[in-house]
Amino acid sequence: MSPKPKLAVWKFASCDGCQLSLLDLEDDLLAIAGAVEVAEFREATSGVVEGPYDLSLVEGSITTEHDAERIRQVRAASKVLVTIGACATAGGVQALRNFADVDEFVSAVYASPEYISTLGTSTPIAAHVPVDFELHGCPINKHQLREVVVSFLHGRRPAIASTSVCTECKRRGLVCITVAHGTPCLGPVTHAGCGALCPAYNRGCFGCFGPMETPNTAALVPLLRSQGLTERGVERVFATFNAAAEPFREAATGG
Amino acid sequence: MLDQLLDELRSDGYRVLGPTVRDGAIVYDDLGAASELPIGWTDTQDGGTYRLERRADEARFGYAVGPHSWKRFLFPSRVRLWRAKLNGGAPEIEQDAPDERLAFVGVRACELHAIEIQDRVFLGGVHVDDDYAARREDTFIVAVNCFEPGGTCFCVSMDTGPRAAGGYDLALTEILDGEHRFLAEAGSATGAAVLERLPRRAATDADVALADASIERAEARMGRTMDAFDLRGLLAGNLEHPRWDDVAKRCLSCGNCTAVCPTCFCSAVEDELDLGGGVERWRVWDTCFSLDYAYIHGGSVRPSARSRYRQWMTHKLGTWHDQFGSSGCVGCGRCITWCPVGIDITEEVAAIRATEEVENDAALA
Amino acid sequence: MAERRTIRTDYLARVEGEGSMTVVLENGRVDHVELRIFEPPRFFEALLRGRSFTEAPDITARICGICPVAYQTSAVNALESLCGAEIPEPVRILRRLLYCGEWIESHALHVYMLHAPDFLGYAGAVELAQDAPDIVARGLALKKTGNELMALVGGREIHPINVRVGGFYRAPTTRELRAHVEPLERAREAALETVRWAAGFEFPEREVECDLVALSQPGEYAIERGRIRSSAGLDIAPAEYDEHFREEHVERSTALHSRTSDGGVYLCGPLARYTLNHDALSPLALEAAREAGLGPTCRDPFRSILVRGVELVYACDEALRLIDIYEEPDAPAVEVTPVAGTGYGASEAPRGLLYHRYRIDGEGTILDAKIVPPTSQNQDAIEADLRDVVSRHTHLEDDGLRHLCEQTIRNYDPCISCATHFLTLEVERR
Amino acid sequence: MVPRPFRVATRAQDTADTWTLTLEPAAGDGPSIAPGQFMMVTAFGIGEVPISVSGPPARPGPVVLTVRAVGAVSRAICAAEPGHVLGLRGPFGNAWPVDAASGDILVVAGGIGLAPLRPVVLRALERRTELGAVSLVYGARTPADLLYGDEREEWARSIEVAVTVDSAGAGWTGHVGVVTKLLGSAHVRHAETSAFVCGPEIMMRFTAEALVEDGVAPERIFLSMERHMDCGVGLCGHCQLGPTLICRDGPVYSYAELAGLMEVREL
Ligand SMILES: Cc1cc2nc3c(=O)[nH]c(=O)nc-3n(C[C@H](O)[C@H](O)[C@H](O)COP(=O)(O)OP(=O)(O)OC[C@H]3O[C@@H](n4cnc5c(N)ncnc54)[C@H](O)[C@@H]3O)c2cc1C
Ligand code: SF4
Ligand code: SF4
Ligand code: SF4
Repeated sequence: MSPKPKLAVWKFASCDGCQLSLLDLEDDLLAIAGAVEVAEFREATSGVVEGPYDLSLVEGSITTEHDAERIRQVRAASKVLVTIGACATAGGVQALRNFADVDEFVSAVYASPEYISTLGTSTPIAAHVPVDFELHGCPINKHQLREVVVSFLHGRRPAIASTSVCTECKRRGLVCITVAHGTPCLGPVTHAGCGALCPAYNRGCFGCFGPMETPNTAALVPLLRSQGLTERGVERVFATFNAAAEPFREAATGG
Repeated sequence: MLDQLLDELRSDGYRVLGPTVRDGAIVYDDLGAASELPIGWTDTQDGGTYRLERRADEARFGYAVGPHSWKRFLFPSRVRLWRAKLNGGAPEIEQDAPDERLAFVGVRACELHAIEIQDRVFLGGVHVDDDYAARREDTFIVAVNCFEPGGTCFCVSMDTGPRAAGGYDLALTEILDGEHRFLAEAGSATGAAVLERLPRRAATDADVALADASIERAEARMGRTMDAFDLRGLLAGNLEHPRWDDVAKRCLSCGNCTAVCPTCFCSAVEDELDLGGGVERWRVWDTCFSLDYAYIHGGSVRPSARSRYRQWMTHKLGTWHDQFGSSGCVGCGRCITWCPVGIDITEEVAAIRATEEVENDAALA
Repeated sequence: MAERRTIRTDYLARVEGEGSMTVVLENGRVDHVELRIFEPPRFFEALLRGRSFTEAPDITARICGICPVAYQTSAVNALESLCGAEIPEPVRILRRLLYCGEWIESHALHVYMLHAPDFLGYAGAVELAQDAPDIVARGLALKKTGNELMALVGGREIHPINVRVGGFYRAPTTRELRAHVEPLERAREAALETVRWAAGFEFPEREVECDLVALSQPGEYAIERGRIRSSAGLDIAPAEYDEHFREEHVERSTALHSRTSDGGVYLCGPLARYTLNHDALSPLALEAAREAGLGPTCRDPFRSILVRGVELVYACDEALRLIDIYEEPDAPAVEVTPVAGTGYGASEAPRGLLYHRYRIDGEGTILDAKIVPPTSQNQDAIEADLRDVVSRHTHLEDDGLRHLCEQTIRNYDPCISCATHFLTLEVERR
Repeated sequence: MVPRPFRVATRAQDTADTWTLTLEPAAGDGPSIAPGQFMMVTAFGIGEVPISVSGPPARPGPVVLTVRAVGAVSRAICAAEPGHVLGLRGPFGNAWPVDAASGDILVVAGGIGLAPLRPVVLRALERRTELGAVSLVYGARTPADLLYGDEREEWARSIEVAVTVDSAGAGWTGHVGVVTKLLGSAHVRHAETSAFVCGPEIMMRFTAEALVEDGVAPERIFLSMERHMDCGVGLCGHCQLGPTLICRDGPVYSYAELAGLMEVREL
């Protein structure tokens, strides 16, 4: 029998939520753990196995020189590298610093800012090393994570659509809250994956899965405005969890 | 009478489905009792907006159509086609066969046409869609004639309504003048047999006149119109019309129009794999607005929003004729209402026709 | 000759987030203990400035994927109290229910996947599962019950989307909630078994002496609201927190440390909650505690696994009670109009007290924010405990000492993601 | 819609990325396949893709497929060792009207496009005495990408075979350049020629245009079109090309039907 493929989970600047999604796969966790050798997953085990790794899941964004170097090492040791979550794919909520003065940010949080060394930016993994697949979401959908892991173990393309949240909303048979209630919703420009969660809870999508494959934010913004979002409101809603994703950044900054 | 109808259908083994109010819209779902119908509700619709409003009366069917269509039950958004266990040898493949008998209550004339169109797509060719065929078999259809057309309806233009002209087992017309009652017509032997078992009296000429008048009034109150003359030719001749660029700027490529359209039938398959060697193939709704839809190795055949919108509209109104011998549009207006930015197929056609006419006029002069 | 030993763990495993530990021993005496957090800073307080107060629950949830409900709850508590919003009882019940879901999920995760392997000598739950699949399956089933409850009430387990200032976007129906009764009853049984199972572990005798701080609320085991009380007799409203506690920034760490205003070290979390609110536990939880040999107070960090087990029983019990009394509200939320001023909010995250403070203007724009998570409050207490544990076990070989140190740290279930605003064990023996 | 299990009987590597498999039904008889038809091929758990039949036409028997590994599914098919089970549905689509052709036959193939044309060549060889000139013009990216080496030499004894590559390495003495450049070298009488063309869409378009210019009737130029396909039987909608569904009405069309459609960008 050939040795089991080695799975590694890496963390950079993040909230741990996306890697927790792996542990949240309660029904499949032991089967996955049986199919792979968990070579590196600090949140779950103190056991560590040397690389190279067949599949690396990377959570978090790059915010320090040290991490910029570490991701290069991870890449070098990984056959397939998949980024998981908005931090790793688009810089995350911490990328809001990219639009602000970091020194000022540091002093706002830390009483002795001189102790903190940090890059002025929070950047996605793909800005540093080649990435084989990006799984979107803040946080990612655990069933999609399972699909990604199983797919890469079998050398296939994960069945993960990059269409709009609307496609999932309609497949679920939900009533469109934008059309039927006038609620501002980012669904038409947001990447599918959550299963249209917010509309199902009577809330407009706020874009936590980042931009869909062909986002026409310019066509959506006037609608959002007419539904009562202020200019500042539009700016905020695009500049939250995927602020550094280009189409959302453009929509937030008005061009 | 409606409750008896629902009971009779259930006792005949049907799963009864019909309109009900949920989340601010009239949707199609399981119907337990006539009291779950949208009694006293109507809808107001326009490009990108839909609102429920109270009616002055207690009409059960005093609305046009909502976000759902019956395709939700005949062509569900996600069905498992088969499953297999891989065990080294030849996999044992098991096919799922839906065996529910469905009864639809409250089917509109345009929807009857939409079902007929999907019948042609899924059942009319050399290869038949097994799943659709199984669901469609023995469907019992209770049509209800429209007397309150929506702001985006144009069935008159498409010659698909508002009167149900066939394809039903029972057709009802709701009469609100005086005593609340329904004029019922059987359209099939099964329909007639069910009608036999319902409390009823013979319709008077006055009843028929009232029913006819309500339908005629509806005919005159269409929210939209579309000049349907030779749409096939018009669109085939205007594949490079500047209007496609214009609409591409407004179109979100979100795919809502294809999902709400009662005739859109495109699907993709997704293979699922578990770690225990189980494989399943699922069929899911697809949309011609996605990049994967036209993906062949190397990239999408239709990378621009312009070409994707053009594909949708020219298919719906034009090439559907070539492929399936009819229009793919029944004038229900859903794509107009449920497009978040209100792109209006009737307006897009009019815009193309207008400039085309200018060209023709110029040619004549 | 001076003997110097350094014991270090570069990456602490089975804690949430990234940190390291260094212990330096000189001639067999502890010279220096250090818990380092090198999780890169994410500047939440700064990026909240200029945002709308309505965004606070969504944004602060992203501080921690393990306890997002805690962040959302402390945020809405602070903002609602400032704006004078009256939260209807059914909405409060839903909040507490959602929070019970998070306690169940988080405690099951810590007990089974992070903490128990230490007592049983495994690297992790995956390794444990090879020898004791039924036990790990029980832990996963418990965890799943908590997750499913969060997924219903909150929309999803991680970063729920249904929480808003004023209530929820959609209130679940009684029928939807009833579907969770049976799984919760099974989970309660599993929680009781968890306590019995863990009671059989070997516990070194340990007591921490510092002040214990937790929320208390008359008539209930405080979770989503309460006054801040301590074992030393403090009893204050969350609005008075800043007068009694302060945060210090320590070099070597991106986390801030908290102390009482007179410089005292304190501990929050399960031990504090149990010791301060023991009597408010449900009869079944009290019974489980008694059976496990716990008295009315518990100051033993190793036995925190029993306390978490008891809290698991309680959270299941409480969730069942809440479902039973729930009536669908007329509206899922109340309208909240922003009021200029400063709002204070606290709640009991699975790891302990989580304090939020916001200053907003009349438009609802956040002018500044302060967030004090449990791990930064506990960091000094953890270091003190570590120092004490090491000084009592200097005879151990480096490996044994390192394991003991790591376990000492894991006793506290530190959440480094939260604390960034923690740790490699380095033991240096000189 | 349910794939039928077939067992890989033989697997041979043609080029660095292309393999030819013969498949036998796990139970029962094999299908009868017309030249140009395709099968929907399932690599279980990976996916399903359309693949033309490259084996001899019309005889019930093993199914021969020549597959280039470009993505997950095609890679999995190419990796299927003898004994491995794949799922097949089909055959689907229409056929090259090779039996209807009289006079001369010109076969123009680009890259993997030779696979669906192999049955045409084989059929033409069977009908060799009834036909006039038969000529194959075949282009590939590099000499290493050329398919069916030994077999082509066999063919060259009965028909004219001209081969070109886009870029040659050392040791290549043959033609270099795109296929269209070699069309003129085929000894066929254009007015009496039926042409069968398969390759990348752009290559087919230029070839057809050049042949029309040379006097081949558009009605007698046949192209095999390619689009995304999920069902292969006209039900999933993906393979639309304007008014036609390629899996149902094609994949083989005359250039007379296609010329207008091929001109429209992104149709
Ligand atoms: C009628 C017809 C006959 C064909 N005959 C052959 C043949 O004889 N030999 C051969 O090697 N190839 C043939 N192809 C092309 C072959 O189908 C694609 O190379 C294959 O689908 C690629 O799938 P993949 O998953 O390996 O690649 P990926 O690039 O990963 O494709 C992803 C998915 O996109 C779709 N897709 C990608 N490329 C194509 C394509 N060209 N056509 C249709 N769907 C596509 C499939 O659904 C596929 O699973 C034929 C295509 C058609 C339409
Ligand atoms: S509710 Fe939002 S996601 Fe759903 S269809 Fe409407 S716009 Fe799209
Ligand atoms: S609907 Fe939008 S904001 Fe809500 S979970 Fe989905 S992607 Fe995130
Ligand atoms: S194209 Fe629009 S109007 Fe026509 S049937 Fe479809 S949804 Fe209705």
